[in-house]
Amino acid sequence: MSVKKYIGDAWKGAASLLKGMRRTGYYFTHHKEIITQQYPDNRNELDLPERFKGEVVMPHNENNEHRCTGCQVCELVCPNGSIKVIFKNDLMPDGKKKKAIDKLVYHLDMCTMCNLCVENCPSDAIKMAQTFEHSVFDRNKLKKVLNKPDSKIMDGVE
Amino acid sequence: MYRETEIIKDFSTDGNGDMIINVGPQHPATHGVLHLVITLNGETIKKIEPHLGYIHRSIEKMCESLTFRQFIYVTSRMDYLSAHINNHACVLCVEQGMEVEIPPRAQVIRVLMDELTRIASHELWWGAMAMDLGAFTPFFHAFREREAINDIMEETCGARLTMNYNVPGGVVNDLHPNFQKRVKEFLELYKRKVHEYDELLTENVIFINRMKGVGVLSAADAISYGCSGPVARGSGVSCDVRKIYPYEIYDQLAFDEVLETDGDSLARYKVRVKEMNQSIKIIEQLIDNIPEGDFVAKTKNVLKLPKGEYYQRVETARGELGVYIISEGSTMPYRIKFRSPGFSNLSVLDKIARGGKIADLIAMMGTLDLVIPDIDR
Amino acid sequence: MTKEELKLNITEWSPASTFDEAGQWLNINVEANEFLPFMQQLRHSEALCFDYLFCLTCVDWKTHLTMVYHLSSTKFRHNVVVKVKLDRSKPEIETVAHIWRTAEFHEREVYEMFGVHFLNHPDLRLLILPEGWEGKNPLRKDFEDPINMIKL
Amino acid sequence: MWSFSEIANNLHQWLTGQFNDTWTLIIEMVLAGLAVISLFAVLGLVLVLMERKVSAWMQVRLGPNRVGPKGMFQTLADTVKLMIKEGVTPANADKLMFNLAPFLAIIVAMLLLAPIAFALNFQLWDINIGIFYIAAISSLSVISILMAGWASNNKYSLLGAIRSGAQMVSYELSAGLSILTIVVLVGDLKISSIVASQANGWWIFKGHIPVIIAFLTFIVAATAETNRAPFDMAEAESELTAGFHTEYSGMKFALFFLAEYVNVFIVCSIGAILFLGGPMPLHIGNWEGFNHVMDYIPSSVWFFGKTFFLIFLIMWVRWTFPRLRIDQLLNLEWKYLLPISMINLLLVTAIAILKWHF
Amino acid sequence: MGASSLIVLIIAAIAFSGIAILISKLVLKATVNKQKGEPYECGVPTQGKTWVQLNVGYYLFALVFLIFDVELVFLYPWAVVAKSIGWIALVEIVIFFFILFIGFLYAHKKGALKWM
Repeated sequence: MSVKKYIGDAWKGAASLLKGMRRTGYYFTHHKEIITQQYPDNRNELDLPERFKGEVVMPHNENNEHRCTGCQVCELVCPNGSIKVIFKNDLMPDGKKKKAIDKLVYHLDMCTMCNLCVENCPSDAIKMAQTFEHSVFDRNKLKKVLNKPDSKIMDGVE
Repeated sequence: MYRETEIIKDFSTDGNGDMIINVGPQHPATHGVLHLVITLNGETIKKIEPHLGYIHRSIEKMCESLTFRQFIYVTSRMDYLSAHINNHACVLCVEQGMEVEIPPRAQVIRVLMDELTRIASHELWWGAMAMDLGAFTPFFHAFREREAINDIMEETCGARLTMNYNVPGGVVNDLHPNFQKRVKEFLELYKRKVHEYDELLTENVIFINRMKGVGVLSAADAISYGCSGPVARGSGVSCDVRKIYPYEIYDQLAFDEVLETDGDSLARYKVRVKEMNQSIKIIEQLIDNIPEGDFVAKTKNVLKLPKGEYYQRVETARGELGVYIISEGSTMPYRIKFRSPGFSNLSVLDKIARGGKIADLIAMMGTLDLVIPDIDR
Repeated sequence: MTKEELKLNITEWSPASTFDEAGQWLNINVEANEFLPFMQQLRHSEALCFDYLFCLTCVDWKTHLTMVYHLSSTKFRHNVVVKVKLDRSKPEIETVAHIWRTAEFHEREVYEMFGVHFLNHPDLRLLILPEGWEGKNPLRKDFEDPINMIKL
Repeated sequence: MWSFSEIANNLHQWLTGQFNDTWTLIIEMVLAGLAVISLFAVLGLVLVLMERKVSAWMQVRLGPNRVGPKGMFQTLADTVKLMIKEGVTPANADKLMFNLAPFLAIIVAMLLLAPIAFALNFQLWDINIGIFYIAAISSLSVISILMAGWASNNKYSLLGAIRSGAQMVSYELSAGLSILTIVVLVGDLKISSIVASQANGWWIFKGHIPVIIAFLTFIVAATAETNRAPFDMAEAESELTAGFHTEYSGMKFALFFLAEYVNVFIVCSIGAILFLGGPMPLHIGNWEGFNHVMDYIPSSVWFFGKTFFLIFLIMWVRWTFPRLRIDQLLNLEWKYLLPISMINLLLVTAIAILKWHF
Repeated sequence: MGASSLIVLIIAAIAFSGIAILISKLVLKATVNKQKGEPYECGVPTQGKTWVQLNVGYYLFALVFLIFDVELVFLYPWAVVAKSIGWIALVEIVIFFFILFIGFLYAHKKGALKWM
């Protein structure tokens, strides 16, 4: 190893190190480059894109009515079996019995947000919500019933 | 999980200074639950034995009971860093049997998303590898750019990591109106920041010394061990599926297959860094030329693949992913096999790590870019 | 080489093998007893040079098992699929781990998932399944796991 | 102008007026003990916070900002957390050694405080072999690491301890040689005379390029001596999970942590004393007005300012570079630093004999 | 304060760490279980002995260091008086370093400075 090469190596190495230090030094002094978001503080300003897939929800109107007919397409199409439809028999005004959903059970813990249920729903009864704070202490709390208690099917939805 | 009796029989520490040490499943450098049983002499590695299966979900078995529309979404969880490309392989394989014309717009969208995913994956790899080597700062800098990609993904696909954007025949929904603007912003950001990567790592003398000549993999070994992706290309094996067996519109695009001939960790590192630039090149070509038209082809609601065998290979961020579907003519695959790049790339670890130091192992694992769910499937 | 050329070449030195051209690649059915020399010829023949084993798997057809080898050549870029029928009750086949090193891990995977015994394999042990795994091989069609499997 | 030394003198006079000699001594000892303990605690808190803020700003983050104004009390919260954690002793560990090691680490760090000049004429013990004392005591700190690593009965710890053994003994050489350059120039080992010799200018300015080289060597060696990245072989969290203190938890871990930071402070203060004049203010030639203004700043401020500047330098290095491999680390020492500092010492000797320095 | 400060410092160090550990002992009630006593090895029980005979390479480093460190100690008194002695001191130390350097080269050639 010649002396020239030895010194050259040492110098080149030191120069490359100084370059890296210049870069970090730049960020140390330029606080405007900081990209951190103060998450729980900025909850109100957070805007999630409208396509964000957070969880499956079933919209209800003001009369506590939903659009689910209980056709079970979502249950069939789900890759993970995270939707279960439980039926009951509604008594219609004319005395006939009509099949309607009792509970639409949704297992958020099994859901992969693939959107297949929403796409395949013939009556647009379910949609994806823009929520993302799903953490709970008990896994059972992730098992959700989508239709509200005593809710009914909307008129005109077949 | 481990074979206690066997190992103690084989390598009892009878005064030769050998030490059996477990790296993983809970180790900061394995990035997942990879378990390596390492025989050490001093600091020198004598043997590495991977033990897998900590997160094996048997996706192949799961897919046998899912329809052709459903099984695609399970595969996002294999190599979660290139989830979109996994899905892409699956839909391509299904489309082979469907004989359906994919609209050009859908093809371009898919390729754009593929390349964005590839950049995001390499970005994460870059940061995580630097962190393994002890430099923490690059990790955060890499995440800054990766976050921009994730935001684009979130806006268009509705999710940040496992996008589930592909469906047989095209993509789920059209591009977001903001897409082009956002991607251009990202390109600008990337170009402004990319020289920092060189300053922080690529030119750093410590980094070069850590990587150079470490874990040398010869071209013949790379082929024999079935390596693919940047691992094989670092050894000078031309294996880019996008070039050799082009799918979608890759044959119409101008980009180079990055090849390095040294076969050491530094070569693998350089391949990935240059690959990011190639992906940028592809995105630049496409972003202003997205054709108008449908984003999804009309397909039957219930998909049935004709009886036969279908194999589709794509280039993920880690290498060649193969999807092998055997259909019996029903709505579900009879048997499905995923040839994951990580599995073959992992098998080479023992070969290249022998004789190296334990610190070299970190560099090698970093440049092999192991994603454990991809290996375990 | 095209499918036809490959077929001609292979028929020359292995007349017993049968072909199936339905898929995108040439499928060759080989008997288990002449499997190893066949594979060696594929790998070492100058004109074929199948040096890249990119997929190795097994299919359970309920009556028998089929080993499927997807081979490719990095030199000529042609592909071929080799299939070997195995007895389901006592599946045994010669290993190819010394021809293509990647087969070592893939064969270990097939060994635990399908129960295929690879003769002369350098290190045939469980890779993915936990030590002391008892019971059936998970990827066989008759495998049921009442606890972990989700039935739709 | 008030200064530490005046306060100390006044206190001493007041105490001698009140009590007899023995009691004065005892009270002074207690006060000194309390002072160093509080210095220790404050240093730990401040340095950890500083490290976290520096690293955050370099990594385009904000850093701790929740506990207290601007996250000032974050380290206090961390301390409380570490305090209420259980200190587990592994079942197969060598219990005596295992529990003794953190004490030893703290004792070594504490002993090193003795000859440091925190202000002009303010030292606990102005020993006449001050520099030699520091070199001797600081080499003890490797023993605590070796003890901790070996006693843990953990393979990672053992590897970390052995690595750190080889590393620290190696770097002691170039650290010693770079210290010697100043000793040659001053001709005394006493800290106070080293400080006094820089009244007309700091050695880094007075001593030409060789002293600057010695200074850089010292910084590198000091980083390695204190086991900090990029020389943190003993911890190397991505290779050895946590190295020699893998098995330590709770307060015992906190003591190692604290000792590390105090060691950083000590080597930086030694660097400041040797090369940057310690508590001496900055004087430039004949600029009377400027020198006067500089004199007005208390000497302790000068000392802490210089020390913290060096600490910042070490942190800057830590958060920029990847870790070296152990053989490269030793190569750097034996192939580069040691020959360079040996030749450098000869050059400095020539300069000193020729009286070329200012 | 003089040499008595050493006693103060040692007592302060022991008191400081002792009190800190004592407080943490008092604050919490430790539970006992078997897993806690196991050494951490990434969540897998340790295999084989930890205290094995290590490679002699580690020992060589210590030996080489010992030689150099003793020489370094000799340098301290020299450094103090070097300036007053003058050129003789420089000549002397060059000879000293030369001998040391030959030893260093020998160790290097023998591979003692190669990490095993």
